[in-house]
Amino acid sequence: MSGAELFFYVLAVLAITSALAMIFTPRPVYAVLFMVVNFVAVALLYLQLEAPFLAAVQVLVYAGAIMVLFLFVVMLMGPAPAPLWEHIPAQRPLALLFAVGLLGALATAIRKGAFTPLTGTMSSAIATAGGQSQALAEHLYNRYLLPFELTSLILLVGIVGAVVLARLPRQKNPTTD
Amino acid sequence: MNQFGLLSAIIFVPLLGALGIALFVPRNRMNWVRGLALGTALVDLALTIWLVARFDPTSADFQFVERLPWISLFGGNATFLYYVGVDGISLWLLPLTALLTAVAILFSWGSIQTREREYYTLLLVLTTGMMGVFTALDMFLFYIFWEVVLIPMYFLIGVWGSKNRIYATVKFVLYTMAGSALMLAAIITFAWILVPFTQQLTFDLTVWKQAVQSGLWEAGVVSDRMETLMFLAFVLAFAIKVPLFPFHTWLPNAHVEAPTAGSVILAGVLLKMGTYGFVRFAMPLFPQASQQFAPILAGLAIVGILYGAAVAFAQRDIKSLIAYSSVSHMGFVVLGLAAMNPQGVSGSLLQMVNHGLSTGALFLLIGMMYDRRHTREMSEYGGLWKVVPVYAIFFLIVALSSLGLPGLNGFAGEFMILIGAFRANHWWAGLATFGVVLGAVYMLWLYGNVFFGPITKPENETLADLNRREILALVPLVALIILIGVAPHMFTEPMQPSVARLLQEIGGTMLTMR
Amino acid sequence: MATLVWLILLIPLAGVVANLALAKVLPKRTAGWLATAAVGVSFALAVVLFMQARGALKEHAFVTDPLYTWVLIDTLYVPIQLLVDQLSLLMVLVVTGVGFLIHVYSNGYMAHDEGIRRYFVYLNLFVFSMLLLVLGANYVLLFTGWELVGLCSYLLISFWYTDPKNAAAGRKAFIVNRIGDFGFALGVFLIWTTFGSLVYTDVFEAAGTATPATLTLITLLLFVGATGKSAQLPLYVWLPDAMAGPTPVSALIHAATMVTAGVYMIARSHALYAAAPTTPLVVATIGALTAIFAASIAITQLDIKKVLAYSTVSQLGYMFLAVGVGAYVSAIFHLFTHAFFKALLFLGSGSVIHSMEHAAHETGEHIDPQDMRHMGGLLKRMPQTGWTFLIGAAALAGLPLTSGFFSKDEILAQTFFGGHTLLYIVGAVTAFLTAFYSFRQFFMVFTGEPRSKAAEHAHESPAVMTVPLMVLAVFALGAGLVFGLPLENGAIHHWLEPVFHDVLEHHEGGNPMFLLVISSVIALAGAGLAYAIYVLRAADPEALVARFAPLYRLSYNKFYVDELYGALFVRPFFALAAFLAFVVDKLVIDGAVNGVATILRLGSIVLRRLQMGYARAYALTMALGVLILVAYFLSGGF
Amino acid sequence: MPVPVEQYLLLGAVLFVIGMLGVLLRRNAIVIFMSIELMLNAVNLTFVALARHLDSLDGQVFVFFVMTVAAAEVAIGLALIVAIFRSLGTSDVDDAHMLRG
Repeated sequence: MSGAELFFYVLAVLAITSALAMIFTPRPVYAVLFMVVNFVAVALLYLQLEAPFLAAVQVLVYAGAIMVLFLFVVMLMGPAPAPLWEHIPAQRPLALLFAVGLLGALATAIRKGAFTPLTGTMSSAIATAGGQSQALAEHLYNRYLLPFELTSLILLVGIVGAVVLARLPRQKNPTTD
Repeated sequence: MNQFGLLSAIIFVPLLGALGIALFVPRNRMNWVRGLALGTALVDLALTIWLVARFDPTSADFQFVERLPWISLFGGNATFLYYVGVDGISLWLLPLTALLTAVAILFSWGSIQTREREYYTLLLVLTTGMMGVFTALDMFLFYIFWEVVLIPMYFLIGVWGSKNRIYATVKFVLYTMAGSALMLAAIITFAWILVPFTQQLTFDLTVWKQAVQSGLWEAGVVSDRMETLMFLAFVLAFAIKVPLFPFHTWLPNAHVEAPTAGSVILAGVLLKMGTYGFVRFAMPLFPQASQQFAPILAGLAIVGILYGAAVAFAQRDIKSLIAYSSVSHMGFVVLGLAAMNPQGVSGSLLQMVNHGLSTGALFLLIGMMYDRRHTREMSEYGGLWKVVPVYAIFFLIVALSSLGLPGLNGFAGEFMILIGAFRANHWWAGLATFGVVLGAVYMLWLYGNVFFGPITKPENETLADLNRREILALVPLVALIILIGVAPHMFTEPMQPSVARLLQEIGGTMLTMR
Repeated sequence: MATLVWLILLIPLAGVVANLALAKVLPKRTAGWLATAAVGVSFALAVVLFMQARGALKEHAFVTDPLYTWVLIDTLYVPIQLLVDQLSLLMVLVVTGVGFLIHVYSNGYMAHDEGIRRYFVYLNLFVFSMLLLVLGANYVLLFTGWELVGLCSYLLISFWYTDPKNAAAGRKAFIVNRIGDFGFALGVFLIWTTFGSLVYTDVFEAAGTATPATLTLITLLLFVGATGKSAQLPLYVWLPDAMAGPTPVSALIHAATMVTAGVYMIARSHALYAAAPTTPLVVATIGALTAIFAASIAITQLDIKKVLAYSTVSQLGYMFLAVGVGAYVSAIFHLFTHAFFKALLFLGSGSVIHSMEHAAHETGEHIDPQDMRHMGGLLKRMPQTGWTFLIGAAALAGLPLTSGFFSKDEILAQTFFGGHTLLYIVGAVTAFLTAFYSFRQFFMVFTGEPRSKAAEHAHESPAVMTVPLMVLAVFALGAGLVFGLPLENGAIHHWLEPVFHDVLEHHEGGNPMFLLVISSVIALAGAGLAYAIYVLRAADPEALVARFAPLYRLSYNKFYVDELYGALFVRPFFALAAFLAFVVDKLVIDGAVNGVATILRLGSIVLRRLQMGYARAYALTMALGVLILVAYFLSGGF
Repeated sequence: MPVPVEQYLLLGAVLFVIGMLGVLLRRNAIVIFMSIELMLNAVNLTFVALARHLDSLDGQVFVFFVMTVAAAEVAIGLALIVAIFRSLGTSDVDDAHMLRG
């Protein structure tokens, strides 16, 4: 087993374990923390996949900013003991069944896909651009300029939406007394 | 000829006006809303009149054509065009639409008090939809406009209507949609069938017609049954809109519940979309099928003529009576089309305009009285002539036009239709002519009950006669009613080349008799 | 000449427009004189035209150039153009001449009516429409005038609209006419498909080319229209009710002009009728039957106008008898004289009603001013009206040397010599009844003692009403002598000869004098019988009524035809309409539509159970969907 | 020896299915939301892996966009959850079932 493989398997086990823990822990705060673990593991895998920029963004945005948001909300709402019973008929068995089925289907699909073994590292574009992040940047600012700019709009709308939704309802008649 | 984009202006000026009203008029400036709405309609009317003035009456081709690629999918293998144009068949429907819109808006000034901004916005959007329907030459574009018309009408009836408005408007929309969904299926099927010939998915009406003319149906690519089914899908959509017996029951509900302007537009323009669809699409695209089904259509039309008239007579609600009279009158239009000869088709095209004017004016008049008395029951009136003589005279002229008195427009259209129908089949005309008799029965019944006799209700003794604004709304309609009646040739002449080409395309009775 | 014709036609229309436009400016009385002036000018121009045309029209009819094209679609060509020939010119003279007199008269009769302006607008519109009817050079213009006069008739019958009975009478007139027009329109359509044109000259030239069956059908269909407009069996029922209108209207529209349009139409289309094999006999038979039928009703009526109404129906029957037997000139001659004496009688009765009304108002009596039982002895109180009425009655009765005598006798003679003996006998019996009821009317109204206070206090109408009576009386008395002599060869025959030269036949071998004597005897006998019963009281009318009670009731109730039509057509139609509206439409057709909706709703009641409202349950379904999609792609389905 | 791309894809699939299970089984709105994030991440992983495999940066660009959208989505989503919590007083998604047919 090579170092790369070892690295991968350790992280894979970590990611899967933390994911399972996340969905099964009864307390939302733990769930958030397990999720951070999961995201960091995935970020490390990005590094291995020669995507250092994305790895950094993953850690910064997801594990950093977004998780903090989640934590805030969890704290705001306080502990909510989840009932253990399931009242939608057959929800649990069917969910498991579908999950297993989907996993099987996806695995079969991956098996069937004839992937030629990797030859080396990502080459051409990176070489000409002088580095991984530079290459990504060039890609983003040339070919994907318009979608990139549109994301700013999405974020803006997101901000406005969040403000509007989270704001307390306006008083009906603030001046009457 | 097309560089000015006149048609686009006609189609989209109302939409611009609607945007202006919806977005830019400040609150509490309802006078601006009304003024802007009327101004927009008048500009549109002026544009349509300019269109008529510049129309070349000797040409059978589409004029003022604008043809631009609009949506291109699958690497150019599917094209949707922005393709509009006018020929003799659609020519008069544009000024009719613009005029009725303007009149409806002018009337609404005194009648609509709630949510005026939304009301006028919807009316103008509706106008854009109707103009689009009458000019679109790309089937997909046509379908879009066809459905666009439904939405404002849905709200106009549903929001500003009277007691049973929700039932009426839902029925109207669902019934129409049921038909047009089938039409959409037929449109897409047609486009698919053409793919092997055109190498792409196209909705261009001229391409479709060329394909039909060069023997699409004879080529054996589709079975006769398929052709028939597609034809029937088109016909059903149009028959519901006309409405042809027995698909008419949405009409009385919609008319009775709609606000006056809604009724005016509904009767005056929307119904014509159905007959226009027949003559523009169903007939030239399916020549054999339309020949084959002409007797059935004529039969339904005749049943509708007689049935509508008889049922109208039994109504006690004035709007309901006029609604059923529309069933009867639109039956004449379909009959003329089914006759498939120049007289019948020209008569139908003229009668579409006539019915728009007469029935539009009738609904307007009823709306004026409704605003005063808030009832549509015939028994609530009686002896009105004494109180409101000017109103009575207007009503008389319009009622006479509706019952087909010579010298007024209704006669001109009915005469051509009936003579065309007679040429096609003596029995058709024989039965349909009896509908003219019944037309006099229910119209005079209505007129007598409302205007003659003693005044039975004390409320009626103090009614105010028409004011200047109302007279202003009625005068153009009545003037046209008389003008078309006295000189219909002015209006039928520009149609002739297009009608001739249409008949050539469908293989109708074209040759002169002797 | 063309300008003149157009002016004659359009000046009455200008009168309509002027009166409408100046409604706010002109005083009401002036409106009447304006309308009168319009018709007067029209009449004067018609006289000028007549003078000009006398020489010019000898051979050919004069057709104006088309003013414009009414419609031109493929082979359907209808120009707006007028036809002047001896026939239409004669009609124009009658319409404008009698029309003018009646306009003058109306100024007196309607002086105190608040609707006088409306009245004269209608009247002018009527004159225009009638002129269009007679002058139009094709069947569409004829039909246009035909329907427009019907409209005016409708408006004028229901002129006093506050009484629902008048409104109903107007409606009845219009609808019954429409039923006739239904046939007429089909006839016009058939003419077009047969001959390819609607213009008179084209059609008549080609008349011989059509098959006899087609011609029969065409002429019968046109005749259906004529039975409506000219009140023949079985569509005459509207005319008696039409008396609800003002009396001058009855004189102008429902006696002198409009109702004769059917006769004019057949005379105009004589080329078709002469060529059609069976129709003339049908026309003649219907005419004769109508004549005797209406006369038998007229003898028992008590309403002064109803008597005249039925007599009009009866006289129109004579005219149809005449055109039926091919005596077109005689028919037009009778139309011509009838216009004078019947207008005279109606105006005279109007004068009586007018003064009875005023008198009843003064004396405070509540009586029907039209009921002859309340009259009597009016000759002394209203001498001008009375004597002119007598002249009219004599002409109607056909007393020798009056105008009616010549024209009616000519019809009977032509019938007899045409070999239609049976029809002749019917006509002769009718003549007897006519003489009887016209003098019965005269005696009941004008002689004996007044039978009410109102009749005692009645006094003569103003000159504006009596002068037209005198003018008409002159014509009613002298028109036959001046235009009808020598027999069958008088001025009117010469005048009309060019129009009918193709169908004119002279019956040889009979002696008209012999028939003339018979006619005179019949007329005098009828008048004498009336004199005996109503003046000499040789037999008590009441006793006669009692003896022939069933017959009397039948006649008095107009053979229950209105009731019969009500039971056969009107009420079934009401019931059918209600059935269609409330059962077929609401329950069956709309029921089917709503039924579809109901079925869908029921289905949705079942299906909506699937919507549990739990987002996770929906997510589960989505998962299933994803699974299925993946599995589908995996199995190589795409 | 580098790890075969199949392994990465398989890992992505497993994480995706776990996320799906979380959505289907949990009732706490926040946990469900986190599970959705997990699913997005799983897909991101496959994108990156395939980008590497195909020697193309487009996959990475997609991941970048997914992250941006996810960020916006989290902001809105959490705001919605808070709003629902305010009005219903619960974060249990099964308590919001007014759309029941």
